[in-house]
Amino acid sequence: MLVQELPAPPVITPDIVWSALAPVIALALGAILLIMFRSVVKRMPEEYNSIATIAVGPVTVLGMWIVGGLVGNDVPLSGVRDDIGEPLFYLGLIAILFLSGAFVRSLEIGFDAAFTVGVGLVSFVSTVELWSDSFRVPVQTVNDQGEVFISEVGAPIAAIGNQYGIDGFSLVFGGVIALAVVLTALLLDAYLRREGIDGPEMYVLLMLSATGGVIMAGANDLIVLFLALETLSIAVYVMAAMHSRRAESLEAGFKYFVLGAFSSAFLLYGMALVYGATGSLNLLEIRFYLEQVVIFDNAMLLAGFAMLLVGFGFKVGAVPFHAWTPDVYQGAPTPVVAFMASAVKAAGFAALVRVFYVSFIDYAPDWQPAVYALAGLTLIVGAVLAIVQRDAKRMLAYSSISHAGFILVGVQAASTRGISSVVFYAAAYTFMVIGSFGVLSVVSGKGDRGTGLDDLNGLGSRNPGLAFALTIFLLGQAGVPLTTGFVAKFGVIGAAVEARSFWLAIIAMITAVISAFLYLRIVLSMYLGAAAEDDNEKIAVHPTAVLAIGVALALTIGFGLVPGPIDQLANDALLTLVG
Amino acid sequence: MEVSTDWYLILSAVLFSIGATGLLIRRNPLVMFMCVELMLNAVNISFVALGTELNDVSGQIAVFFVLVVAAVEVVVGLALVVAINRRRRGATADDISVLRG
Amino acid sequence: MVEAAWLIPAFPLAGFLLLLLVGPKLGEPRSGWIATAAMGGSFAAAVTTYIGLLGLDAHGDADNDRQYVQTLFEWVPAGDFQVDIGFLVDPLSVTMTLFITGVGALIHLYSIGYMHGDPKFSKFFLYLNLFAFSMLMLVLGDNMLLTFLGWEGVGACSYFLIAFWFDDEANASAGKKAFVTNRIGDWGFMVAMFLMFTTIGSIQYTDIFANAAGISESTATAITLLLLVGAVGKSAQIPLFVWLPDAMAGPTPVSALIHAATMVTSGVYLLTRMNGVIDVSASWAPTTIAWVGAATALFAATIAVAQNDIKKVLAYSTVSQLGYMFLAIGTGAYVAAIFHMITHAFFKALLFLGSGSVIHGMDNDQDMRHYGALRKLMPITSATFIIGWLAIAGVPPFAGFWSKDEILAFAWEENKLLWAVGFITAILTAFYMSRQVFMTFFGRYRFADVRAEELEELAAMKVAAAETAVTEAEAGIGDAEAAVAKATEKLEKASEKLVTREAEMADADAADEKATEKATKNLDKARDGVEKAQVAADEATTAVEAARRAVSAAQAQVAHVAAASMGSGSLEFDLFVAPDLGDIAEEDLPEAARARREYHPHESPWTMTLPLVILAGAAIVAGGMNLPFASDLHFLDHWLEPTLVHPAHLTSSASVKWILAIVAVMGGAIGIAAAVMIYLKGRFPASKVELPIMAEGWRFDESIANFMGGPGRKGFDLVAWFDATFVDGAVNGVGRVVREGGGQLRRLQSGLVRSYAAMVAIGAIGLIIWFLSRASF
Amino acid sequence: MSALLLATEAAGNEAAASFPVLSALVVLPILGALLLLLLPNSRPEYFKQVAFLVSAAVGGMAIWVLTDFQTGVHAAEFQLQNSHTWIESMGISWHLGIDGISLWLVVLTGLIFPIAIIAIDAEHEPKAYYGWLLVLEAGCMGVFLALDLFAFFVFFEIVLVPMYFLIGKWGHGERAYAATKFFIYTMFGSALMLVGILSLAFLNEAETGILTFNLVELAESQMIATTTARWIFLSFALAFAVKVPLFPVHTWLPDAHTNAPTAGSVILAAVMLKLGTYGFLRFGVYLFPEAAVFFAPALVTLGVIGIIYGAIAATMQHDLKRLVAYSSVAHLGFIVIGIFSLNTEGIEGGILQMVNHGLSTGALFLLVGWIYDRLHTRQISELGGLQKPAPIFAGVFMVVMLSSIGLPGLNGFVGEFLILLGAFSAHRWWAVVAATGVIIAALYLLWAYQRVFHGPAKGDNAKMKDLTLREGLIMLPFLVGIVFMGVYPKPVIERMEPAVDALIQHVEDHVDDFDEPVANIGVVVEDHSEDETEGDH
Repeated sequence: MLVQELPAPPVITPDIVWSALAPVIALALGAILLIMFRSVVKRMPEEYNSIATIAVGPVTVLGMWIVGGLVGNDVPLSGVRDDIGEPLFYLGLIAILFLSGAFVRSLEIGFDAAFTVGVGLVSFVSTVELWSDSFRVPVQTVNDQGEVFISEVGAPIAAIGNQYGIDGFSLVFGGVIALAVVLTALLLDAYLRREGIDGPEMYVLLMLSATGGVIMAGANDLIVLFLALETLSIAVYVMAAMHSRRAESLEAGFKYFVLGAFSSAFLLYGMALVYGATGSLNLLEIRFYLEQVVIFDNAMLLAGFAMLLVGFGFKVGAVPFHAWTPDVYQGAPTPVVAFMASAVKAAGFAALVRVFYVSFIDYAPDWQPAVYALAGLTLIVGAVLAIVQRDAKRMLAYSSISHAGFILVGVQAASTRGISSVVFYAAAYTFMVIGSFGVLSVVSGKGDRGTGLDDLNGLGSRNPGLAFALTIFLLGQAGVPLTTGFVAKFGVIGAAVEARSFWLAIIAMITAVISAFLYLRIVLSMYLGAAAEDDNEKIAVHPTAVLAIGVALALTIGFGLVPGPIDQLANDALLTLVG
Repeated sequence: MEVSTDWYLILSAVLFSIGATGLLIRRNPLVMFMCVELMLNAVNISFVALGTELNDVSGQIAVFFVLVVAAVEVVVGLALVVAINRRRRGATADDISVLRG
Repeated sequence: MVEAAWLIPAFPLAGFLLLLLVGPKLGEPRSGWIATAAMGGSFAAAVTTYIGLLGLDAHGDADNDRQYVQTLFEWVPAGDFQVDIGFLVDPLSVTMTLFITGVGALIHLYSIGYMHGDPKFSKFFLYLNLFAFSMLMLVLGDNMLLTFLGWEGVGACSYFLIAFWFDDEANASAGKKAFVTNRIGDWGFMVAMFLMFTTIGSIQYTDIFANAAGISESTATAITLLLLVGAVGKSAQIPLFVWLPDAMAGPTPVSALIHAATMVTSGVYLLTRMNGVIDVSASWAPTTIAWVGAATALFAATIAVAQNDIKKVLAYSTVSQLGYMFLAIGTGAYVAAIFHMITHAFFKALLFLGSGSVIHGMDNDQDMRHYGALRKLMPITSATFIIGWLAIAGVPPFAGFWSKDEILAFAWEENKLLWAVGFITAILTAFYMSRQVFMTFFGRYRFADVRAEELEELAAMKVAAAETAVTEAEAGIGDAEAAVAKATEKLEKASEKLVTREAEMADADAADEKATEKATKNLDKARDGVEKAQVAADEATTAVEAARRAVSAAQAQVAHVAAASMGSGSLEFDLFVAPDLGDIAEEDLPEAARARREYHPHESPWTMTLPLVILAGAAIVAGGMNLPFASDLHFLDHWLEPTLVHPAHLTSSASVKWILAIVAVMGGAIGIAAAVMIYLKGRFPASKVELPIMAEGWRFDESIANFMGGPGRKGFDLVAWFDATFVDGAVNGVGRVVREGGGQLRRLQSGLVRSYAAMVAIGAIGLIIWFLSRASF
Repeated sequence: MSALLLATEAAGNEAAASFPVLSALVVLPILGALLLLLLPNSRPEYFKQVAFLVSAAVGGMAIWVLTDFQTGVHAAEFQLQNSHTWIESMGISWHLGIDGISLWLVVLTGLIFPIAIIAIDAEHEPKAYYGWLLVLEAGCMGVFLALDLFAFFVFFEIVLVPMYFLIGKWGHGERAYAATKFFIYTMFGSALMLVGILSLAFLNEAETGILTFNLVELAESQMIATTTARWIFLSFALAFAVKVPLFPVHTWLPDAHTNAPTAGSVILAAVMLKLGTYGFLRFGVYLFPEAAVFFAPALVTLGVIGIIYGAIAATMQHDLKRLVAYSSVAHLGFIVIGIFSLNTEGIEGGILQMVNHGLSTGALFLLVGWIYDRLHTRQISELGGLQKPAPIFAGVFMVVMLSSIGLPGLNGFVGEFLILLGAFSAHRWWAVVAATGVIIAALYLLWAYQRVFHGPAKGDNAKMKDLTLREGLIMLPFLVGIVFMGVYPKPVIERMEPAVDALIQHVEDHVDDFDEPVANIGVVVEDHSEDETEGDH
């Protein structure tokens, strides 16, 4: 029929909950502000620069406070509202501001980095506030004995109509990505200084891609998802190629870009097909449609699944869409790699899980085996290829492939436990991998030359602290208990077993053993390998890097010992139908 | 004869495949980018066709976004090509293979 | 009174602990006296217990007459398996304790003298006490496990004591061999215990006595055979006897105590203890025991005949006598076995101690060929030794006669063939023991003889000298012949000159007389030259002949010396004629030989001789324990009766018994007579009877050793190799395979972006195919 | 059998009030390690003292637990429990408890560690060395005390790390190879156990609706289908078999032992190998009675092979440490057959033997280590005649060796005998074969002793230093234990017996056609089962 005959559909302007957008806005706004400011002020005089840098500290604190307050309950200064006006409170406030400034100063951090860290923190805090004050609402339940229980449940918020929403899942991923931004920024500062790359672009791109990531986690519409994903990816393409004096960096960027664009075309095609099959691009509408309607001719839909899987599979680096990973990870600047391996991967999984769990859950029997196969392949190829590498960065690249395999094991479970295990794994892996690449970026020296295994020789004596940290991160990735890595593996294997995918679980554990061998190789070279004469000198570590690695270490061990809280978080981080 | 939606879909599929094949067989980075563009626009055809059949506007809307994204990608891609060419004249995609194994 | 039982092992244990703590400080001889005192106390306790046991009612119900169980504490209470540290006091165990402690005490006393001056004096007594303790636990234990504790304990102690002088690898190996061989037997004992427990649910002797009758025949047979394995190990029967001869490496008191009197008899004790089980076993089981015993007895006796080491003879004799005891058990004559065990304990201990005394007196020389005529030099030793000899040779009225006679009687009733074997063994026993006595105490005093090996080295020296003479002479020949050659050459030249001169002479006749004179002169000169050359030639030839003579003379000398040394080699076996030193001068004898001529064999100190005397006394009268004449003279029979299920009694008529006894005596006489003929009178050469194959123990031990060292060791090596190559190789192999796989997969990662894209495309196609395969069209 | 469950709860409640001594056993070493981390590098001599004091304190607490332990009927229950939620959503809790089975292993661990620490000084980097040792102690304690499968697995895995570093950093020879092999091999074993644990928990949840990793609850519910349970048991068995180590997955042990530092070998032999056998008993048999009964013959067979094979391999070794390592393979084989005889004698013998092996082999490794310190070689061929210069050393070695050979009156015998007795009731012919292992044991140990201590002393061996007073004092506890447990094992046995009986009762309750294979007591009948014992009529 002809379009003209149709009644013009009414234009619906979505109602927007600004507070729910705070994390996104913070990142995006931060990026824009930074680029505008730095394009106006090319370079500040030294003293102003340092003052501005120090100022970032207090400003961040205030920002966190105000934004957090706004988000939490539409009143600034949440939590301490009653105390306002009391002198003691102001004294405390001043003290905090002063201390934050002093802290920033002690970090010897550059302005751009400090700014980015601040933005990341604000985004993170607002996420936390969203979680605790808006998303989690107390409900009263009365059991048959008549006892009254107050328990909290997640109340999803439709941020922009039914296009973008907030639920536990997106919040946790948002928080993780925000933290990843913070840590990456800290690493970048030391790195760029060493490599003599100045200019804010790296940070701007960092924040932009993070924005994309956060939106991906909460996108409720395939097109929104696509846009977010492209925002994320394109920014990262550029970041990978940023170290333009290094041919490897350019190559990495090029490869990543070509293949990325290629795969996103598949993704888009998949979206188109799904759209064609279900008549909607909105995840919820798709779900309802699939729930209510039995499609007799579902070839188009299933083909769409396939294409979508290709796209997401590429983002998370699943075999056979993984080929870019080692090359890009090896070539790109190490802190950027840290970001890719953590935030980008996490966002990818967030999107994958959201799409397949929210919309296509009724077709689980169809896509589960495919994911099963992908997971198996990914695990094996990642582990087996990792142990034959000579370059630590490349090794970790392959190991990150096999970790993607582990997360896929959780995904294929197609159960709530699957979701929470994926959340936990993604979060845990984020910090372990940032930590490992952080250490690498410190020890690899100028131009990332020293990333070979032999360059790590004698690290144990050259810098015990770094060696210890890297050891913990590696053991964590190997799944040794009392680290988050173990609990994460425990979770995904549990999900797989619960879904009766015993063989996949067994494959996963065996590959875990294989890759343990590679982590041990790195540890061995650190402690047993004799250091070459020339590089016997102690390695000086920039405070920012120390901070980043320290935080990652603390999180890895801390939540390894007491996984309860994060596990609880992961269990509350369920996908809920928004809007 | 009456051209049904399927024709459009088939056309888009064909274009998409052509684009993909092109990216696989051509060495010149620029041509490869064009192939990606071709693929994206092939998808656009599907969107439009499907939107029309479903009598749903979001299909057409999607196309706009896709075009934007495509444009952005080209920008980044060209920048990369330029940077690479600055280091090495007339480098083909296959020359860029230092990282391997 | 019987409550004193726990004191019996307590004393030696206390002695052991005391020596363990302060032994080295006490040093010699105090630690020796302490150990001896401990044994004395133990003996006293044993006697007390004995008296107490006599006090117990001998005619109560079958279970508990003359039986007292003293439980100290629970040892291993695990589930149904309950075992105590407790003592079973009954006639059998008390009999054992009595002679163990008695003989033990004497040997302790003896050792004080024997071990005099040894750096590890106190350690020796430490071990002895520990041994005594273990042995007493063995016999007193009220359950198989405790017996087993003693069983392995004595094994360990014998290991310590055999390897006491461990500097010599041979001693160390001997100790190890003893322990390991015993372990083989212990295996049988252990399995027997398991079977016993799983069958009647207990290994308490009292329970076993009570329930033995109910054990099924097959089980009983199995237990019997397993116990036999154990006994065979401990009591050195075929095929596990190989360790006992080697065990002689230990100090002689050890050989006397452990390897003659006590430990080696524990196999006999065990089988007697278990007579109830043997009783219900299949009839062929005891027969097996009997034949093992008989075979061992004969086999060992033949070997003993050809031994030259005084202790080796006794060792094989012990094996042989133990064979008798097994024979007795096999024929159901438990009392006879115990009887012979006791008498044997006395006279064999006596013999060993005597030999020890001899060795001690003979400067630690153990080769009987170097003895002879010692009875004057060591009167007490020889007197006592001879008593022991008569006892073992079965000469009435000495102890050995009675016990052996009884065994033979039982054998006769069981199976004539068994009796025959026993009888032949008896003859051999008498023979080799007489041989030992004669070689040691009678005949010619050979200690001072120059030994064959010494003569040989002397001869060797001479031969060497002569041969050098030969070579020199031959050199002379060479010179002389050279001289001859020169001389003949000169002669020819001269004669040529003569010819020319004569020619000149002829020409000159035609010339004037002046020329003639000149020619004549020349001619004369030439003639003189010829004569001189002639003389020189003759001298040279004579010189050559002289040299030739010298050579032949020297060679004759060599031959002579060689012949002489040959002769001295054969001297070795000649007990009667001192070696002919020929033209060997006194002073060029080797140092050792001359030292021996100075050496004077001496009698041992009283600490050593006193035990000899006491034991000799026992060896004479011990037969009185069980006299065959009248049933009320069967003291031992009556005494041991309560511990036996079916006490065996001889059924043959008195006349048969008398005949058997007489025949036995005749046998002994034959053996002795033969020995007299060969070793005292020298009518036949000893080499006729002492076959080398016998001397090598029928190569039994040797072949076992060869097997162990050859195929056995190879097998073990094979296992080790298998472990390293396959079991471990598999592990490393897996690793290698994984790496290889990685290396192959790596090729895919070509670095070409288009190939990556191709992978993506392929993956996409794969997924699409999968999904479409599930699609419905 | 839910009586046990109730009892445990009761015990748990009453214990909850008092001081959580079991948690302290695990946590204190960790705190000690952290303390070491904080100590200044300027005063290295402190490290050893601190480490020793901490481990000694742990040992003291272990003794306290021993005295606190209620004998009699209560010994069957898990005592002194304390339990805190760990991961709520998965029903995982930090749940520790002790019973007659774990009691002695805890005591052993508590005593071995201080000795291992005081006996040998770190060759270098003392801080890290002692720190790792303490972490190792915490891990071992945790395994023996854990009553929650998650906690158990955590400890079971975590012990790999310190041992890996001890071998890798302070070892000799092929240490890198040995350490990696040790880590990978044992991790491979436990990898599948993780799948097993999770399967067990979730399948149980599917049946009961409760997701729990509580050992007792899982063991009591027994909801899982037979075949599934067998598969899961296999996954556990593999992990334990590697740890034990059972033939044919034993080859990591010789390498690890040979290259480990002395303290490492001591602990590896004395404590860590027991993790496997203990696991078999506590988790294999208790959780999967049916599967345990089903696979018992197979495992017993492997055990028997291990006994003979290990002994033979030991005979042929040239390195003293390697020899002792292979002897461990044989001894552990005994323990396994004891456990899978599934009767009181066998299991009690097995537990006893765990302790005995800890004492004797631990002491052996210590002595070998001291020989190495003195003469800098472990090659048997290069040693010899040491008894002359060092008689006391030789004497101590002899006693320890005899206990390892299983001489009655010393501890080794009681265990071995009970094991073989139990095995004989259950699997007659295997026991008969296994008993021959005793012979070979005597062969290789005495041979080694002869080659090392007897004969004339070569070269510097003649000047070897005898046992010092300090070393003597270190050896004393071993010797006392060896003699005491040989002469009067009753107190040890009676404390474990109720728990063992309860376990066997548990098996009998949950396996239909299974009764404890025992001797027929007292009344004797003409049993024809004997008829095949002698096939000759």
